[in-house]
Amino acid sequence: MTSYARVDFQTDQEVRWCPGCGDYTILASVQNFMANAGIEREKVVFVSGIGCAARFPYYMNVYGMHGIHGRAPAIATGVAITNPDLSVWVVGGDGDLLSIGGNHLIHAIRRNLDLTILLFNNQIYGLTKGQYSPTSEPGKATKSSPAGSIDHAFNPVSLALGAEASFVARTLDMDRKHTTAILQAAHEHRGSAVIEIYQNCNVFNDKAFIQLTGKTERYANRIDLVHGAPIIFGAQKEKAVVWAGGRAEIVDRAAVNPSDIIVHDAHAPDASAAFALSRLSHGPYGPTPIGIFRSVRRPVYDKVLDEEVAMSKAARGDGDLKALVTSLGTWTVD
Amino acid sequence: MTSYARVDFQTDQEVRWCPGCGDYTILASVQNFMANAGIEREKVVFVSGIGCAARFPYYMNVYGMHGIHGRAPAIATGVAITNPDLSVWVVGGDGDLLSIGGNHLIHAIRRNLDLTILLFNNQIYGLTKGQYSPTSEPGKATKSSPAGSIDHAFNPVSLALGAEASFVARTLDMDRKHTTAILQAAHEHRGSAVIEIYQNCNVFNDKAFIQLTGKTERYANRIDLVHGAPIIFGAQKEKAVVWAGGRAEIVDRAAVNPSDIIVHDAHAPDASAAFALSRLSHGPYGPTPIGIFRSVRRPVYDKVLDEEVAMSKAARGDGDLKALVTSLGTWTVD
Amino acid sequence: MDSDHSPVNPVTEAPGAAATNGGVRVDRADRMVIRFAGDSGDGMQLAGNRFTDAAAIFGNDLATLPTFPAEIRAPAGTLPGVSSFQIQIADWDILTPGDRPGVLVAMNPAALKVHLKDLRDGGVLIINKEAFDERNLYKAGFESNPVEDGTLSGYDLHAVPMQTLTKAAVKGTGVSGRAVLRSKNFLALGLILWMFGRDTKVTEAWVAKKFAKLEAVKNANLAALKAGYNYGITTGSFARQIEVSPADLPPGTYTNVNGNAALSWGLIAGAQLAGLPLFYASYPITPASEILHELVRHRNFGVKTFQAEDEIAAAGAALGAAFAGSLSVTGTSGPGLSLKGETISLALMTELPMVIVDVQRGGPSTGLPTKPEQSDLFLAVWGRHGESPLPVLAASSPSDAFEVAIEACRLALKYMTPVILLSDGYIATGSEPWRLPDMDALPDLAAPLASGPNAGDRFLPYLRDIETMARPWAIPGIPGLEHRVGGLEKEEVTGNVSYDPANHQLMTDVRAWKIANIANDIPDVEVDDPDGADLLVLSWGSTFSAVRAGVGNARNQGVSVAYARIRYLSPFPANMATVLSSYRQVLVPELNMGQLSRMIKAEFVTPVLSVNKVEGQPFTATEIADEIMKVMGQ
Amino acid sequence: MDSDHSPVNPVTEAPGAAATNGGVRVDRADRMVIRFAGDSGDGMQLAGNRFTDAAAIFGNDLATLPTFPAEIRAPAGTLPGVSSFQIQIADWDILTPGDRPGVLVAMNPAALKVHLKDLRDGGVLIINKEAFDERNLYKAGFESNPVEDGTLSGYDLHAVPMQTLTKAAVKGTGVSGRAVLRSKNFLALGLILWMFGRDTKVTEAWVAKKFAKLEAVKNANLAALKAGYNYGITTGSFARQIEVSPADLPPGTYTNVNGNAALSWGLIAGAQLAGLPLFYASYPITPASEILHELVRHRNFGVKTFQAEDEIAAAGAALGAAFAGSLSVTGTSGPGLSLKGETISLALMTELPMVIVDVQRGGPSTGLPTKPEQSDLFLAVWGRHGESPLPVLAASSPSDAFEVAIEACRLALKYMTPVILLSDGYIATGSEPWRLPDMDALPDLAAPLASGPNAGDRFLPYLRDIETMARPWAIPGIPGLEHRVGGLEKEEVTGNVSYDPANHQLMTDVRAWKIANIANDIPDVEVDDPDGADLLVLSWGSTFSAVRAGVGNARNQGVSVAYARIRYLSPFPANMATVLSSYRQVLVPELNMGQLSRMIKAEFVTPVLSVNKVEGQPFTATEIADEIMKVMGQ
Ligand SMILES: Cc1ncc(C[n+]2csc(CCOP(=O)(O)OP(=O)(O)O)c2C)c(N)n1
Ligand SMILES: Cc1ncc(C[n+]2csc(CCOP(=O)(O)OP(=O)(O)O)c2C)c(N)n1
Ligand code: SF4
Ligand code: SF4
Ligand SMILES: [Mg+2]
Ligand SMILES: [Mg+2]
Repeated sequence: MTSYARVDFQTDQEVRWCPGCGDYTILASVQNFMANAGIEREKVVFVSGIGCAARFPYYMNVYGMHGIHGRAPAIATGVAITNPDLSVWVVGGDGDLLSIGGNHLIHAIRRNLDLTILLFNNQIYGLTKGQYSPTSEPGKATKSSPAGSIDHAFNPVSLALGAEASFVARTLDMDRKHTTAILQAAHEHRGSAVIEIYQNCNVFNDKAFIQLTGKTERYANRIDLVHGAPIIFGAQKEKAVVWAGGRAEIVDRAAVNPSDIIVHDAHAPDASAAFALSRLSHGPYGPTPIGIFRSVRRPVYDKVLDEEVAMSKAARGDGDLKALVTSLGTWTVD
Repeated sequence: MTSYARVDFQTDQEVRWCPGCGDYTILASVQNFMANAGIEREKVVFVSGIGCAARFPYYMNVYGMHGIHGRAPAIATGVAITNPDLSVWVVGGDGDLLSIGGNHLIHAIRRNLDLTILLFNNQIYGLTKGQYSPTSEPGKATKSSPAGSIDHAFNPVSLALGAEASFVARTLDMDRKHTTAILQAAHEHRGSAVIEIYQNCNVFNDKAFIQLTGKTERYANRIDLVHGAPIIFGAQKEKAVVWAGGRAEIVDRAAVNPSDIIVHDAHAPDASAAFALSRLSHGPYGPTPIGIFRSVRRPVYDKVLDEEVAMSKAARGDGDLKALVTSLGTWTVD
Repeated sequence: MDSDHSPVNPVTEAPGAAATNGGVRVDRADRMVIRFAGDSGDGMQLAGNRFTDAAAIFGNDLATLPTFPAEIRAPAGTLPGVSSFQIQIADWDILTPGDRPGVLVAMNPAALKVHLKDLRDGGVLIINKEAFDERNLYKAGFESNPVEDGTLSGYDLHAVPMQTLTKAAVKGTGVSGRAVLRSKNFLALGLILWMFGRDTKVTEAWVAKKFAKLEAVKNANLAALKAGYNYGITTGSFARQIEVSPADLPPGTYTNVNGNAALSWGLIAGAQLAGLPLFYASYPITPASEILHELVRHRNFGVKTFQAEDEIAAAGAALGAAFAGSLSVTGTSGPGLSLKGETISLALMTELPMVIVDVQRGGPSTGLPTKPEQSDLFLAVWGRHGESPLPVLAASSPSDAFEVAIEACRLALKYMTPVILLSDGYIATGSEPWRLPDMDALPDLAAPLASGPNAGDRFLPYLRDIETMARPWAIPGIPGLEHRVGGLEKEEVTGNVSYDPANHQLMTDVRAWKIANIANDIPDVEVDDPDGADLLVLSWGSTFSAVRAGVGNARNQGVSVAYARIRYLSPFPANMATVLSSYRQVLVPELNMGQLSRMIKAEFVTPVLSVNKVEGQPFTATEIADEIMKVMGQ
Repeated sequence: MDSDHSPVNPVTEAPGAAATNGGVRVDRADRMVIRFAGDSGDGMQLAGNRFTDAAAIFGNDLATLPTFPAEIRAPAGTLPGVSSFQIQIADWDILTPGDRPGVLVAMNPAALKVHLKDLRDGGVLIINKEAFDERNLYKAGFESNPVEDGTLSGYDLHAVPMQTLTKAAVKGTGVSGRAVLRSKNFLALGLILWMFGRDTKVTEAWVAKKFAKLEAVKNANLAALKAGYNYGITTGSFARQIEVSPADLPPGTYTNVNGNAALSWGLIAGAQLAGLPLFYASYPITPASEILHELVRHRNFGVKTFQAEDEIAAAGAALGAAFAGSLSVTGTSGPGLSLKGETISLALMTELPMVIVDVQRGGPSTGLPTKPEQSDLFLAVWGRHGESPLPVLAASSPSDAFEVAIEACRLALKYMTPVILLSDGYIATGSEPWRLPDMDALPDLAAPLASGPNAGDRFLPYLRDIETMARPWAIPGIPGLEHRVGGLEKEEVTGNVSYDPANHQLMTDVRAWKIANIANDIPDVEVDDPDGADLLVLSWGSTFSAVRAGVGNARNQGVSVAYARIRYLSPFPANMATVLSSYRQVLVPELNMGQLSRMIKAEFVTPVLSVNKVEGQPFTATEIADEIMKVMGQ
């Protein structure tokens, strides 16, 4: 294991987000995580699209590509397929990955490419100066929706699960410890790992996540999902989550039998329970689960393809050009 | 109500699918449904992408556009917004709507445009002569995957639910009665109604749905979802579906308490139960639910936008060009 | 550069006269370029825009050039974080925001660093003295303090303690903490207003309205504004005022408008004139987003806007809306136009009316997103698979965008075709006084709307108008007109799918002919050539203003030169060949590497001279004049 | 059209001689065009391909043209359902599949209806007599039966009871029901093999292998094949055989290959020669899909294929793979190329090697998806936003595609640039004998791979090679070469983001220079001009074979004319200007409305004559010859 400090993952480029932007905290978390985990710098590739979040690669002293808007998952797919030994990371905003890039995202998830996907959800278009995004709450007044947005929002966790995700988690920019734990788990996961990071855009959508980060609000609203642990929350852990006919329901802990409280199983083969938990909130309005919703093993696209090549070579021998061009039959003219 | 016969919905264009293709049956179902329901022809618009399925509009004597590959939901969005009084239908294959068109599909669903979306799922690319599609089962040998596909497949119902669908159903090309009932319900639904139609491509993927259509197989595998009815199936109705910790499970009916059998609630506000039912099968391998998974009311995009215009006119009066160009202040030079 | 060789005022590099006003020297100038520069957080755009309004209402002619950093808020105090706003005001019909400022306001060292090189020798330099501390000097890369080390000795320097003044002014208004200093742009603005002899009324009214709901902020800004103004009056150190008289503009009612707004209004006008609802679908992208922001505010005109999931969806929705009977528009910038090609091609095949607006920026790829360029011309004219001709128009100035937008709508509707309308970042965000046209005299726009069957009791969707070759537009909802269109080749007349070889040739020819024929329905190129020049300077788009000004300069230097602009780039106006052949030399300045030049050569097989620049900035009049002089061998 | 004016054989429209072979008349011909036509379900492509193989192995030169209906299986018996396969075989180096067939096999009335007009007067017409029933005649739109009403009197008609013969032949092989008649294409094939004096061995071997696992089908097909052959031998009615001798081709080993396969092999070869893994990303689209189908079968060459969710993803994945060190290719057809523009622009900005294959088809929009056209040239050269120059190459025949693919890889790698390679539907599916090059003599391809820091201990990703101006390619995995690239304008040398005006101009110039300079690294245009002609016929892409044949025809008629083809369309070869100026007239035939013509005019400001055709079909040699004669005033 190589030994690094955070500065080893910093570049000489000035970080150019707005002062106070949540992106700074995430950058610090990622750099620290990589340094501490001793990830070899030269094996890391960051791919992004366009947006404030998407400038991330410029600040990571690893291999990186600042791509075009929405296409990072596709670009990263090519990177991972070419070299399955690399640690490939995708960074993008809610516009980048869910609006223009939505299709590439769900297909990368479905195929289970070995990618760690950091979705910086600030529920706004930052870089283009404040239009609503696919995660903006309905009614939001923005430059492109002065009378309030009439778009219903995606729930990124639900969407990822609907797209067959093998790993989905949610964390908060401000909670660096939590972020780090999730990064660790995602990094260890083989396959597409989607991390929705609630990220504060203090310029165009300040305090969007106050219910989860506010000193007073957070106790009532933050539901920590921990694999193997009962799902309980609240300032006094007075709330619990139970099953109610195919959906998850929040109840007073005192009102239910402790054995009825859901024990979170992130490894359940069936994604239904994870999906049900994701429906507890839509955007962080009221009690909202944080943590790993789902983490299961599935064949990893780039690895399987690599094996196919190896197997084909083993079975048929290394390709021979002469044999190839004569394979349809030949005749000779003398 | 106008009185029509099926022929009123037929065009003078020769229908050009392969003999035996499931598309014929669906066409007949749709034409009959429209004639019987007395839908005014001039108010109907069919929009499609490219593919075998997507040739549908040519055969419907209504307004229609055979679009470009994958873009039908986007095109239909413009139609619906311009005139919310129209009955707008989208037709496409699994490649058209889930591969290249996946993003437009999930965004149309999320916004809840008033569209009826017919997804002809034959689990193959028909028109381009037999490559695997996003719904093809892993391992499928096709022209582009001679050694078997290594793509994990989408479950279109799960994906639609993950994308916030207000109406999702599944039906079978061969079962015209069932198809008609679903068409009726979808047509009555306000908002995006997604119907996955299992459609047999007898040329490139024959018998893909044999487990649901085969004379012997179907009894064991077809789970009919009926709102308000317990979910039981099997030749002797000997099987039932129950909740098992956040997921749906198939059990012997005799082994469970009848009150534990799920009573299907298509109108449940929470999509979790519908999602769990969608996970019972992945592609029609083994017992597979058919019918309406979910049908709930949500604001309809095109209607809300239309109201916004009306309200703005009511509040501010019809727009006046002179007032507009002088709105930033003027000065006069004489 | 000046015709009469009178002594040149260093501030304007134009002839002027000086007088005094109570001890203060008053320079008279016919034009003046002022640049506000500061950190992105310093509110320079706001100050610039407010000054623009005051100047406009006073009656100056003007042109503006805002420049933003690419980042939303680059770190405070750094070079990339600098934001600026340039305005030229004049007492005559000027055309450009000016080449080099005579007055520069620099709110911090970074702003000074970036902009000082442009300030005219002897020009007025106003700095926010207190921002020149160690930290900021370091961030801007100054090794020593330019205020003290003699760097600025060639300028008329005014080091103003803006922070102290602002703090003092806003005391008691209720703002506190970091918010206090936010008002310092109003302080600077007040000072500049005084300097140019404008009063503060127009600005006060604006502040009162804008911050009506934020009492404290309103009062702080008003206080700072007055403090700045009074600083000018009372400070002996500030012994200079500049007078630019109202311009002698043609009589009429004027407003001050930027290109994106004018273009938006043109689209609204187009829809009204056609009696159709306007549908605008877009995915946000700099510098086109403001068209969406503008249009969404005008629902009472029947405008429906749609923020799509991407550019392809926006184009698709616009096409669907066109099919359903809207006047359909989709707007974007270069990367988005690259994405819309396939859908535009379908619009062309289905022959539906649609306007595609491309507000060009620096390319390729993401390029220089906040800078203007004219490098999407090829893409617009030739950038689709298959034979895909369509009309391409370009706006040449902010106010021209209004007219060109209407014209794009007219052609789209009359000929049932997608039309591409090119603007650019310079036009989009720059503003100029616009003499309002007579709204009642705007043309009626008509489309070949079908109201019933056109062949006995049948409706044939590709039975064309014999004059325009447009097919009829049958809008869903009308019984008897049910029909299908699509992207496969269509059979003539019936519109059915056809794989017939001869039909494909025929339809390809008809589509080409339909567009080529538009040359007979558009105005000829107008050449300004008072005295039979040998050299024609031909421009398109925003380059026009620099060309007109540059030609003016050259003429002032005694050179005979003609100029014209092309608004229609496809098809070219009918007299293009004649115009080109009337000059010994044709010079084509473009903010690209020669796209129109190549198009002219391809079409008319005649040589042209190209002047090219891709620096993310418009041509200056001087550059054009210099090039003319070079060609003329002077 | 014939040089020696000997009596022309109506079947070949070429000079020939007749002999007899046991009472059967044997026509000798130097070339022969045969067309198999039937319902899509009739297996005509299979019959054509088998005949092609037999002819190739016999030693004929040949060229083929398969034509498919757009539908997978249009309703049986209808005109749109007709599928055909044309082959020209010859005893000399022919170039095209021929203009009009001398032998037509029509399996049903619809096939006859569609193809009869092309059959030469007096040509051999073989029909499946029993398919000419009421129902089929009606579906094909015949009012009366052409077999009986005299319509066919001008031809050498053979009405064969193919169904009866087939049924009889396959009896006892175990196939039954509807499957029985499936073998009738083999019956027709057997008959044609007999007619041309080929034995059935090659075909038998193929059938045995292909249907090894389907014993009954195998036997049925073999039985039908022999029955057809024997029908020729035994039937008095069939009193004609045609002999086309082996061609006098240059010595060497030949294979028969279509363009998509040859192109795929060229890509594999390119990767091998560069020592890099090949990555091919594509979204299926006619007529490019077979490249994916071909490449996926060669994993043991280290080929990784990726069927993406759409064309944009395919381009994106290819770009990512290029960044990670693959020889990256993405293939598509016109609509897909329109979609890939934005990503290609990023490849250009990041200066990564990548090949984009466009197998052109009829446009615009979905157009004529199964037909060839050359109308994506503008899109390839000029169809991206911003200033986006890149190399564009075109293959001119199926076998040429191999070489051009290698060349595209070479340029991409050497100059670190995306390269567009144009093919078309005619090249893609048509086949010709290909003399295999010496695989050991293929060039080594090299890329500027970085192995360590290039500036002290720093790695500067935009520090260019001073000769090629290529930047170094640093592949992830190597410590010390960590670097970032992206779509914003890059600072020279460092590759950092830069908004500097002068830098943008510089980088724009460098990118343009790098591509323009490739003109010095590619072969000159070679002109075939034996006797100093005044007229040059200049072609690109698949038009070349018709041009060569057409020029041959014209020369046979005594006209002096030169011809050349351009493989490099951007940049043009260095000697283009000289070549163009060496001829009084230049004729440019294209399957578009004049795109190369316009490019030449734009670049060289010299007039050219265009011959254009967009009918979904290649030029015939006759069309080219006629055009030459017209220009020459003959
Ligand atoms: C093809 C294309 N379309 C549009 C844009 C403009 N654009 C850049 S970033 C962005 C969205 C930014 O929002 P998000 O992805 O949420 O990132 P954030 O800035 O909020 O971090 C848009 C619309 C672009 N660069 N390219
Ligand atoms: C932009 C573009 N890419 C690719 C194609 C080629 N194409 C046509 S249909 C199709 C997929 C067909 O599959 P599906 O949508 O499942 O429809 P089906 O034919 O099975 O009904 C493809 C890839 C195209 N027409 N346009
Ligand atoms: S605009 Fe918002 S998301 Fe972007 S850098 Fe600023 S605070 Fe961060
Ligand atoms: S290919 Fe398949 S889906 Fe297409 S028409 Fe034929 S049977 Fe139907
Ligand atoms: Mg965002
Ligand atoms: Mg399909």
